[in-house]
Amino acid sequence: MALLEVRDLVVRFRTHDGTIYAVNGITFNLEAGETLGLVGESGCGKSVTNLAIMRLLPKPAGRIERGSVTLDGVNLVALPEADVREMRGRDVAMIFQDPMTSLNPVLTIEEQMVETIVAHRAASRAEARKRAVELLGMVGIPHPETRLRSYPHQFSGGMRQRVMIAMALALEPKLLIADEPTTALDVTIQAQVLELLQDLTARLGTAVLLITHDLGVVAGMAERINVMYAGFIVETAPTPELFARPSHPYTVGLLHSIPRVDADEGGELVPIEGVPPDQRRAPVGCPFAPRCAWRVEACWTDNPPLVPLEPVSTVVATGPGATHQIACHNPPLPEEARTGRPTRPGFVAAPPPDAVFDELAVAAPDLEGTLVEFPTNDAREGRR
Amino acid sequence: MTRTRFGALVAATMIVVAACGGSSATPAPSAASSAAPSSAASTAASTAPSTAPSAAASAAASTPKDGGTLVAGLPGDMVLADPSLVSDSNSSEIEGQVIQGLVGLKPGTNSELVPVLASALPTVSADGLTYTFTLRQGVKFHDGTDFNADAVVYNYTRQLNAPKSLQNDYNYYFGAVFGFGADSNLASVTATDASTVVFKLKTPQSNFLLATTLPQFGIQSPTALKAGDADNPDPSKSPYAQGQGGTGKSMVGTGPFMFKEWVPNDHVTLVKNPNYWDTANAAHLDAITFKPYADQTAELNALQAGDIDWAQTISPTDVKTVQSDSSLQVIDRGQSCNEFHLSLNDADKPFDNLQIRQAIGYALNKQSYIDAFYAGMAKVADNFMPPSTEFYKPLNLPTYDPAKAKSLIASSGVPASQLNLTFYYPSDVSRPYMPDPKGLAEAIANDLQAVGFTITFKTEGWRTGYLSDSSVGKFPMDLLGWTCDWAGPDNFLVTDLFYFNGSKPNPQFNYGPADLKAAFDAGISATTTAAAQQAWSTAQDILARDLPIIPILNSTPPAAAAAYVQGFVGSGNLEEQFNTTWLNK
Amino acid sequence: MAKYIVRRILSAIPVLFGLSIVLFSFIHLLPGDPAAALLGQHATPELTAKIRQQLGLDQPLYVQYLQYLTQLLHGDLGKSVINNRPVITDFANRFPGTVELTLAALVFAVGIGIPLGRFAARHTQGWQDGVVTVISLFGISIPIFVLGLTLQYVVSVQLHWLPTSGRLDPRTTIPSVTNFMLIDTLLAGRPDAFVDALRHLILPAIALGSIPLAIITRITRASVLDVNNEDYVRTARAKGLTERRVDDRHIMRNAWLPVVTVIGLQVGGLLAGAVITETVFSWNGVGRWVVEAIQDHDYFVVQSSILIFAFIFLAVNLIVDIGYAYLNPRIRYA
Amino acid sequence: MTATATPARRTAPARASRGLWRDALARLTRNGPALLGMFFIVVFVLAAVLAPVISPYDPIAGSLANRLQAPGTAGHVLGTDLQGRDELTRILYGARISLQVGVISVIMGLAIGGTLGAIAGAFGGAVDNVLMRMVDVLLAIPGILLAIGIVAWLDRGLPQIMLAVGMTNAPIFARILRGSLLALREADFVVAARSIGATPLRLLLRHMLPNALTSLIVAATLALATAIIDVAGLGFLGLGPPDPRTAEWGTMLTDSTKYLREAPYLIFFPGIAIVISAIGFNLLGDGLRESLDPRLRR
Repeated sequence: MALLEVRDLVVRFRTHDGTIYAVNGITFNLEAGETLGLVGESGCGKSVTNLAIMRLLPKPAGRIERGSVTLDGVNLVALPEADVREMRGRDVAMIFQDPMTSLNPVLTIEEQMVETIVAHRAASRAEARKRAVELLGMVGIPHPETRLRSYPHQFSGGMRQRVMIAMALALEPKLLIADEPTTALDVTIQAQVLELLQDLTARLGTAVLLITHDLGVVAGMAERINVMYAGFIVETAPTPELFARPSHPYTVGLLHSIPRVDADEGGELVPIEGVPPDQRRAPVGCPFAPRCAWRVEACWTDNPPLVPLEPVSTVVATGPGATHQIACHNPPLPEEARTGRPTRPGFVAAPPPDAVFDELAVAAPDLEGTLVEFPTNDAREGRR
Repeated sequence: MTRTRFGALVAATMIVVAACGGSSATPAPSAASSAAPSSAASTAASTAPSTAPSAAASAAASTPKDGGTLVAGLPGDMVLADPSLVSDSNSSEIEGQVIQGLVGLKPGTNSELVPVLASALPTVSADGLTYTFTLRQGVKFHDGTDFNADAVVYNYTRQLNAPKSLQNDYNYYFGAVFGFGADSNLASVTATDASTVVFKLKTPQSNFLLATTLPQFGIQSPTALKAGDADNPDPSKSPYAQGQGGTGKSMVGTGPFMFKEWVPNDHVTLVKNPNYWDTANAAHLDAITFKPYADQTAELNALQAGDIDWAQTISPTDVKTVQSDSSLQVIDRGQSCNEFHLSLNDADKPFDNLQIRQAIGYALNKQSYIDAFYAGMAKVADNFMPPSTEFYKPLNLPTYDPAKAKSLIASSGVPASQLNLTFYYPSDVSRPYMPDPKGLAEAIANDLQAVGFTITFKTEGWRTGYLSDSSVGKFPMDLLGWTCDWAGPDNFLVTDLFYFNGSKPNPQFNYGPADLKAAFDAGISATTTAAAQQAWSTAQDILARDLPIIPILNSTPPAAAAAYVQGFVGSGNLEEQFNTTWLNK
Repeated sequence: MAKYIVRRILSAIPVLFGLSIVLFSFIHLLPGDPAAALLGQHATPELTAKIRQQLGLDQPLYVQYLQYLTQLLHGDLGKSVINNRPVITDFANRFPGTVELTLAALVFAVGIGIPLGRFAARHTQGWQDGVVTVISLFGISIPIFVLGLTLQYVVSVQLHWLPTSGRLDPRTTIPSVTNFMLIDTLLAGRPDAFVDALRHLILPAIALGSIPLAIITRITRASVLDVNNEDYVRTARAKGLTERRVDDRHIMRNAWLPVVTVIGLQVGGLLAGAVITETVFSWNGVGRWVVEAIQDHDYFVVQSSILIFAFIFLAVNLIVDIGYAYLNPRIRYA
Repeated sequence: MTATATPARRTAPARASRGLWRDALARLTRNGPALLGMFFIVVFVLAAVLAPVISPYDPIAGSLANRLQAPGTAGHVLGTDLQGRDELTRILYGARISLQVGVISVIMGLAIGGTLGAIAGAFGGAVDNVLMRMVDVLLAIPGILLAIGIVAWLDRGLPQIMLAVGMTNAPIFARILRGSLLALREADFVVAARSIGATPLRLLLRHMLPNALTSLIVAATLALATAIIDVAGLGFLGLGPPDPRTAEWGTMLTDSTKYLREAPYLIFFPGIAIVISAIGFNLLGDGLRESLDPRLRR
């Protein structure tokens, strides 16, 4: 039994603007000690997946509509709130994208670390404090004794992420969810933090769910990668396999949209045209179809399931030998994957059926004027 | 007593001038036929007088109980704790409980003289220039010092020689009645022995006795006055005038109540004088607290809620409310001692035209104002003074007749451009004779517009601009009235309205024909009632002939009190004593 | 922190300085003879002379201003033209009344506004939020005098539950020590009078506190919702803290900050509102006095009291800013 | 690849033409409270504009014989007032005064505060510093006190009241406009315009002001509510229009407090009128803010 089993997870948000189809039935497993990358563009549902696992979806809009999340054999979806709270921090910990905003600005590092420890262990404050000092030292913060009394704004971004890591690992959780842990950091710091993360989780045997839009980050860290698009997992494979044989047009697109130092002749930059689908509409067909160069007729109407790339007798869900699976009606050929374009002679992407056409209009908010300072609730302030 | 110092300032000079014009040898108090000097040593307020209309008459039915505190609502706060320095009705009302004069008015009346600190009304010399008072003996001030002739002399001399900085702004009434220093009509005040005081006048002055009934001429403890630096040229620096130190330190008189404390803008507390000289008329109440209420609605609210026990004036339109509340009572003051008029400046166009003035007289539906704003507690005026005034007679002034008003305007020949009238009303006040100036102004304007005038409204604050500007004739047309100091024709026709400064008429109206001045002089110096009657009758006829201003009505402002307030005796001049009041609870 | 406080105090000085110039100009730069212009139609020779002398009008303008400033710095605020008393004396007598009323209104507004705002934020989707929104909407839209007169008529006159006006039953006499009725009654050892003073305070405090109550409720609600969306709150929840602890420690500690600022700004509104409230409830305080002074054209009282009001407003905001800095380590340790 | 992008491209122009204002309007029309507010305001404005058409009565002249007719009396839905005038007519004409005073005072405030704020925000630096200290001075004086002072100083009258209420709002407008402009100075599209050589004036008028306008519109709407309340407050303190016949709600209410017991409806109706119109502008102001501010999406 895997440490984390996500089965057919469906998450939707009900808002004034209608229902948002955030996660549309994803399934994956994570073994103890394993590091799994969850990769996709922003808005693809990877962070929602993470919040769903933690049962931290914004209430009351966000709801798990279907599926299960099983941690160590316990279905978290059905768990009472109090038990979920016990689980958080102790069994599953999280690191968020922006260390600048993820620490409470008005509380000292000490208060924030100690409260985590005290919340789950019958430890005295002094013991908790000792542990906090130890942890800060562990993540490489100099003078942990004195720094403990500092406030978050007195740390640099990289240091804050170290603090976050220390806090997350305080209770030696079985699973660490790292949601874009380095996105907000300078490139030079990114590597240090990733290294630290890798080092510590390996030492503690913590499984890691690494959520990122950056293939470069997962490449060095994750043993296995799930590529997500519009609330679906479109490709999953062990890291070397994925990089060697990207097989979903979206994965291909992702790989071609980042500059690579080791670019060979076919590795020129090819942007993915268009924008992700409006998730306020229930998905019809393959969600990537409008942007896909390889699409065929069926892509418009029929959403392909996640299936092994090559026929196998047993699908291996986890580990370095996990089965390479994709969800695609017309996967790019290896040669096409290298160049980033369909090269089959005479192939033309199937035009959309008329009915679907209009639904593609996406209203992006016009952000002009965003900077204007609006009067507060009460422009009248102290008058009168 | 109703006007504050600004308005009254100008009137001051007049009285003296008018008095100086008198030539008769034995002046009689013009307004008080019943007040002939008498040796009968009657005490003030011995019984509730039969002439006093009293809603609290049930008091007589049961025996008064002693004790309790009465909380009384007044329209405003006390100004200074020394009556000689104030001219407003609120200070006078409060200080009148504490400080007594040589003579006073019989409770419930407006002009009946009774001796108070004098053991009898004074003897007057044949030439009307020397008044000799015999004083009561054994009376003590609230600070324990003796009341005697020296104290009387001290008090009068103090005001006679008031510092220059106080003369006009502060010692108004003394200036108005006598004048200051060498210019004063009061030649001397001397003590011939411990209980005899002799006043010598330069010329006869018929209003001498009635005027000295005012609290401004009350006798205060010389010891306390001196100790409290009461004669400081700047009253803000005088602890006495500022009411500091409590009983025996400030406002120290001989009355049934003693001063206790003054929290400016909040309250003045008086307590019972346990050693009052007139034991038969000692106070029943342990204490009275006076609270200022600028707004009559707020005052009635407080009365209904039980915050106060007695309200000096309520809006007549609230009489029904009070009557329907069994825990409250309305106190009807009976006779009116006021008048309310539409002032016209006869020097301004078109008011220089008699037909226009008459047209205005015919245009006003006065009874409708009484019905709307006075709940009927007023009478349409047919004179420039109320009917209870001595020598009053009906004058057959114009009554409501819009058609006649229109034809008078037409025949006046006044061009239409002059029919636009600028009309002033006071914005922030209600007076006993005009409970709702703004509403009255609107109603009057409505009537004037109906006969062809057009109205432009202007307004001023009562205390600051209105009275002073009106009194110097800056307003072409405005609303004003008068509550009597005493009920004599001189107090209304002369002091209030048409006094002369030398030969110049009151600038407020710029009206004063020579025959009117002659009539006034004759009235003030009349030696016999018949002569006075004759002179004042002539004066009234002249006024009726010229209709210089438009009299509107005479009201009887109602007081209200909790039902348990008993024994209170009201009077038309609103200056009532609380020693007879008791609480039936 | 000390540096911050000093900087804040220094920044208030130009404002006070500017205000003194404005108020000085108010009287001295009137066209023509300021004394006559001051008095308008009400000029009498005596009053004009009195004012000319008080103003030192024969001096050059800058000398006049320097004189005015020197007097101010010596605490001399001039004298009332009407009753001749030094402005500072009357102000000192009445000020405690206004402070007592303002504080009571603030306690009412904060004591109810913050829980109400939190309550609404917790039930954004429910009817509860709607009810709170309507309450605060009315709070902002009802003029103080309408609310005051209504409360007075219904609660006091009709129901006899509370007194209509004033600060203490006039039948009770309490020695004036601090002029704070709640304190003086206790000093006098009169718990009954203390209760009476409290009863007098209730309606004016509600009338005056209604607008700040509405504003504080709205700000608290918005602030709690804002903070609720912050990453660190998610962090706190992800750490497995109890909802109560997340609420008290992580949300409220941060949500307080904008609320504190708004409370500071409300003081200006409360002082202004006191002007009307004191008039409605015959409350013996500075507000009523200033209105009377303005109507009486008692310009020295007006000039000085506006200066004092502004000074208080600035001082309170200074205190609030310091409090804000104390609550917010980003400023405290900047 | 170009072919695949076509659908998105084809819809793009339509999207761009909608713009901020149409988006805002669309959001506003979905905002229930704001619509209710607009309804109140429409009623209020119609009352003001159509008062002479709706009512057959004279708002100024009355007849004492007709006074204090209870509401519901034939011909007088809301009864008659102390002078015998139709109360409904007075309320309708009162809307006229309130609208007039409110709008003009807000325009005055915008003119004064807007100019100060625009100059401060456009220039920044020392100019900003000096102007904002001036604004601080005005802000330090409690609003109604400033208004009372101005009316007492300049004498009573509707123009003075408008100026007084306008002055209390001016510093608020100045601050808001300045804040917006300062933020906009650093905004990318302004920096971009500057970098291609737009003149400062063009920058201010073409790029910055239109964007800063949204917040000012919100503030002005809320200020209309405050203005109506403040004008009534001045009326309560006896500083209303000098002509007592003027149908100004605050003065109508205050004058009637003397007759509270006889005719409570004379207090009730103007009170309701004040509160409802203030609620209208408050609701609309809140709604506008929510629709004009794209960040506020709760």
